[in-house]
Amino acid sequence: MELGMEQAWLLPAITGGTFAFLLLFGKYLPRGGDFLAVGAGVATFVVFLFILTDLLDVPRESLPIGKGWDWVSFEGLEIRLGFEVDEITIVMLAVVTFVGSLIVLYSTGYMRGDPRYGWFFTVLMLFITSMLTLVLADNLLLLYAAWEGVGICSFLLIGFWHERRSAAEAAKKAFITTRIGDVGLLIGIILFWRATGTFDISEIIEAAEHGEGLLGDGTYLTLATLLLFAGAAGKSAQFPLHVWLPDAMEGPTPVSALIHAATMVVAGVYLVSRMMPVFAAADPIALDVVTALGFITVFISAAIGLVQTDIKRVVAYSTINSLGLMFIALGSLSVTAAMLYLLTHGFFKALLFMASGSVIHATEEQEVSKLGGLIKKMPITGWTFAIGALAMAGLAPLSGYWAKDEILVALEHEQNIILLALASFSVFITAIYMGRIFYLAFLGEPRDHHVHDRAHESPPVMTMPLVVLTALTLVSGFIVFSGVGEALGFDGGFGEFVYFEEPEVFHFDWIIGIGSLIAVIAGLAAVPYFWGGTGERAHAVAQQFPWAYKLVKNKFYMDEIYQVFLDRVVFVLSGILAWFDRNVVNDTGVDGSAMITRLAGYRAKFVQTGQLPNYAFAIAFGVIMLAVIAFAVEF
Amino acid sequence: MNPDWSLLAPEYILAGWAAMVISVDLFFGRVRKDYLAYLAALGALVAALVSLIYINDDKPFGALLQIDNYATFFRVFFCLIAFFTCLISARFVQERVIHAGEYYALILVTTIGGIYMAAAEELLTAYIGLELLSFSLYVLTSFLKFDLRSNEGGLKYMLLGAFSSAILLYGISLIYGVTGTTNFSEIAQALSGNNDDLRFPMLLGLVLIISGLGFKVAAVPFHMWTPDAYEGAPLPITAFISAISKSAGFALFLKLFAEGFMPVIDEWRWIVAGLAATTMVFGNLVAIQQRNIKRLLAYSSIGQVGFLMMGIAAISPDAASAMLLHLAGYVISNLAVFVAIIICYNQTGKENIDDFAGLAERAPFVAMCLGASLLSLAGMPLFAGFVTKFILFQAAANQDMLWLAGVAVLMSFVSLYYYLVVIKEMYLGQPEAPTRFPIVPLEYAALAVLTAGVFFVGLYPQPFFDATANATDLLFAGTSAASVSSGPPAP
Amino acid sequence: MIPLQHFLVLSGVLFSLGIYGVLARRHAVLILMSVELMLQAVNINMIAFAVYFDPEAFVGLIFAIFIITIAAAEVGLALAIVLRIFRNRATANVDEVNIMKW
Amino acid sequence: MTIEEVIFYVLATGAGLGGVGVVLSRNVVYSALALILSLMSVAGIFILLSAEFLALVQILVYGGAVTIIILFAMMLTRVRDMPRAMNGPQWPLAAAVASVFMAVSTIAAVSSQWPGDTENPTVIPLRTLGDSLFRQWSVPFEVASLVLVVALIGAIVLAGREEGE
Repeated sequence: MELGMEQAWLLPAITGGTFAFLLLFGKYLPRGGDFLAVGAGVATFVVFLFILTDLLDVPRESLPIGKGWDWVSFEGLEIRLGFEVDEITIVMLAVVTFVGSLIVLYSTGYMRGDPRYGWFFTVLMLFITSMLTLVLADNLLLLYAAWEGVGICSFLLIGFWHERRSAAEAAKKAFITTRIGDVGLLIGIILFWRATGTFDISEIIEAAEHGEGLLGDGTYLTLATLLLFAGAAGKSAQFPLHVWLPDAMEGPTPVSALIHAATMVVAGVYLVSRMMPVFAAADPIALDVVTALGFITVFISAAIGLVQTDIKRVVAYSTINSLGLMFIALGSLSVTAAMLYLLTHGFFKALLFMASGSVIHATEEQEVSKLGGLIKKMPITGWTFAIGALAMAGLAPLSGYWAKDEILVALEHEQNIILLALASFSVFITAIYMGRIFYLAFLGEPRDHHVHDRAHESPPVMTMPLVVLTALTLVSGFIVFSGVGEALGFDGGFGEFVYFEEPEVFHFDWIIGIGSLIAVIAGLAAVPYFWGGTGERAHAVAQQFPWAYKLVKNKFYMDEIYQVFLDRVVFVLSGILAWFDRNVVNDTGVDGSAMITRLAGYRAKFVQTGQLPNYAFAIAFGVIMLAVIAFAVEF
Repeated sequence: MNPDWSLLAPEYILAGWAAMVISVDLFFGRVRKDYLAYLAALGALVAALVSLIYINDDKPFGALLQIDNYATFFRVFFCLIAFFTCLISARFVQERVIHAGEYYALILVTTIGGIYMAAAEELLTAYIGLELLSFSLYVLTSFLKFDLRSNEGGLKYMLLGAFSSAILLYGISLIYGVTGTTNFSEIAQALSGNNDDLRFPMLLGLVLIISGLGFKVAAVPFHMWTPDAYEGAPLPITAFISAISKSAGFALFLKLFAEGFMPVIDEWRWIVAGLAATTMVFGNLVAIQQRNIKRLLAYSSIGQVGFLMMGIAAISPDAASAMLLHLAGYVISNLAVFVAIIICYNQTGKENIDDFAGLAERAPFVAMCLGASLLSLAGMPLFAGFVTKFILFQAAANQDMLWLAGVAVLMSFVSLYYYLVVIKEMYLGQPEAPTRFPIVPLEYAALAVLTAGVFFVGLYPQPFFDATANATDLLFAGTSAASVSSGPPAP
Repeated sequence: MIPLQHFLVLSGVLFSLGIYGVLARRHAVLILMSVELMLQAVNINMIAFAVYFDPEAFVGLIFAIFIITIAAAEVGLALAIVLRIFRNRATANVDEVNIMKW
Repeated sequence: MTIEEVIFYVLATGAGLGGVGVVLSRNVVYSALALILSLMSVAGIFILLSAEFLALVQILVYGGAVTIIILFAMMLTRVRDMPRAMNGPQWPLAAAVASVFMAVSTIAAVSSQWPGDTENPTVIPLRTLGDSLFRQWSVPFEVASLVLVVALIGAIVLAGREEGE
């Protein structure tokens, strides 16, 4: 059997089978069966390579290719479920299978000695299965099921150490917050289904492009599209649903790297990219909303990132920042830029998380106020983190630079100069806080000698993935060039491979390119100035604007606002509902219906109890009632 | 012309096996009683396998029976119900019942009655099958001789059953008088002619037949026996009644009304729709107040009957197969629930909802399966109940029964409440004694198989849907032909 | 020959009497006897219809034979249950048998 | 009025009175006797309908077996020791329901134009009856025997005394 796109279903099948096996027999296997999980990860990557080769062989017009099965088919409802591959999918697959395998490998080191070691890999397998299904699904129903599946896995993994109250709380928060978006997504899917009678993505896109049926109604289409985006915004932690992602750092670090950086959180980006024709067909307002939320998210997260002191949380805010950038790209109709950023981000963000995980593993400390000077103790971690941070900041010629450049070019094309300037400014801030976190954690004098003494380089099973990811971070940006793409067997550069409507041949805009590079270097240069020595200059700035500092330090009070909303609105409403349930539904509805039944027996005291004659009377009474209905209908 | 007796092989196997079980019990009195359970279960399984021979057959047995896919579907279905009932009875019967041989023999004989109800092509055979089923169940319900509740349940079931079968018979006699035949398709032929003169007796006959069958399937207000018989009967028999009595009743109901009374559908559609509405409302609302798990399930099953009757009210090829699908899904989920409850009852001897407190700690697997099947009964996605209900409601809505489907959706939400109460007890309640349940492999295996079925139907219903669609395929072929052939009344 | 309606009216009367008996009587045996009355009514119907309309197939006659058979079996079985109840709680009045109720 | 009609009315009165006696009598034994009266009258009606075989079955099965069982049951349950009201307090409702049904069934019977030849019914010979019963209706016949077996088993299991009772 030729292994190709039609066999894409193999990917979730492999990990799903491993999951089932681990779930059933995991505890009887040595080491909780982690080798099976690693094997499954590698196997998916190998299958992915086959699929990629196959995809490069076929003409682009025939995509997507896949295989579907009738799930239910009867009058009025026919649903086919299937798995299919196109260019966007293949980028996601690359991230999921490759980063996924690396992280599973890394986890075997990071999670060693945990009491629920085996369970961790079991859930990880379930997560990868759901994620692959989400990516490969050719219809919205399966996509939604997988969407919820990754949500549940995320819940389980954030709360992996659920004995810790904060972890349990964070898991709950993540689940509920993303659920808010998911409800929107579900309603959106149902709206599309109502309009087209199908869940199939290609058919929906076609219907939207041609404005068939209900989708011809601009308001309907826009509403449905925005509801889809609500789901994407929840999963991808866009303002105002971003609050869960920083708290999700309570989970084990490999989980943060895999789920909350490389794969699950970009599902929203993936969904919007996949449905891009629908967004384009809808009212321009839909894309404007995407862009606007992207900008708000970028600035909020960048501002908070400046003052956070927890190394993992800074990386988390940088993730929100990156996701915002991707949505800005999508809002500017540039699937190319978004997907390129998604791909490179998958590498360097996973790298950042794993490197910070390596720090945490070694020092058991994640507050930067207790770290410092670690680069001598753990050089591999330090240098890889540095490269990751620089890529995130967007320093040429690292991959982050090229991806960010694409986004800026797209902004220039589709939007106005103000937005371009704003985006460039965000680049500057990003450079500052990424530089700051590296500076505080790895350079300078150790602040806590106790911690410093404990620090040591992590085992090779953890540093090896770091090195691999670093290499990719260094080079993966170059695929924007046509020459590199062709050398690898693609049609051309990334823009000629993944695009919306028109292939985009890469061209370098010198003004934007140099400008953003200057912003990055300026940002990085500011870091030693503000935080050098004891960091009194940074303190001075904070003192100068106390209210702003407080606002940012408290993360714009988003959590508090939600809390007030919960207390004042939700609990009050639910109290009313509970009262309604207790008094109206229960007392009147239920007891009342029992009472009506008794009345129907004419003399209550005979019918209510287990008396056989009353039962017989009920039968006779029923006969008469039926006869009454019959004659009423007849005459 | 001699009929082909080999068509009835599964029934002969069941009857012979029942006799064998009794004989083994009688002549080898010292044999372990649970072996009898396995023996009887084997018989049911053999009968189910033999029934598979007749897949895609369509042969009449005289004018009495029709061995087609419909009959085969129910043969296999009933035999499997009997199979599971025998298996899960093993421990219960060993500890609590005196006449084990007769117990298992009666289960097998009940199955025969059910099969004849489903396979019958005319009313006399159907009636006799119904009585065979009922009689066996009367006896089984009162099988715990010294349990006052069992006696009482049996007495009420029996007397009301006799009363309602008299009502049914009177209805049959009227329909016989109106049409001059008891054969379903001939009834349809006679009714499709212009018979205004006999409208009144025909309506009365219809009402009486619906009432009589309504008693069998426990539709409100003919349901009064259900909670008492459920509570009184030995637990495995409660499971058995809830599965076989209902499905056999519906098998006959559907066949009779699809083949026989289709020409006068306008007359009875509203009766059945009204019955369905009252049944689902009443059953689900009263269930909320129950404290005993058996009574809870009795009322919940009444609620389910309402949903199923909706399938008959909205009768059409789609609705019929949707109804069969929901019936199968309901029976699988319900059996799984009962298996779990029986496992607990064998351990604790208690059957109130409070007694399930903390079950998740004492028997995590049982609690998980019970939870899953209860959610399936409530119609949650992922489980059988969701898909089957969805298809059924959709079919009803397609047949201009949107209001009824609306009521059904509302009542599904109500039902979620009382199922969640049980689940809440299991997972959040404090167990009385923190001891773990011992694992009984056979019972756990039965539970696992049934729960797997719940998930399977929930995730991939297509094979089941194909089976039910095949089964109901021929039901409507006859009527359409009859109504075509009888356009203008023949001179 | 007597018109068919005569038989049908008689049958209706007997059936109604049976219904009354089932609903009003307290003793299990009496209820059972009332059910027998109802079955008699059904038999009259069946036979009358068979003789008047269906002399070739006479399904009604056959039906009546089976109804009598079933009725006899029913009486035997029901009385066994009644006896069992009587032994266990010394009453056969159905309205005193009511430990199960909601 | 023909002689047949006279016989019919006599028998119908007997059946009806018997029925009334069954449901109204204050003495259970009288009820049983009234049931016998009713059953025998119905047997006569069967003969009027030229269904002699059914009449025979009726007399043998009902007059013999069933009433005897009922009387036995009455003795065993010591009905006479309990001089309480034989009717439950539900009787007015029961009367209402019964009269409604009686009215409806009478209207149904009288108002309808029954088809076919209601004047000269054909007599069905016993031979064809038996033939048909054992050939054409073989399945119900077999199932009925199973029903009897079940009833038998049930009676033995439920009514039999156990050790220590």
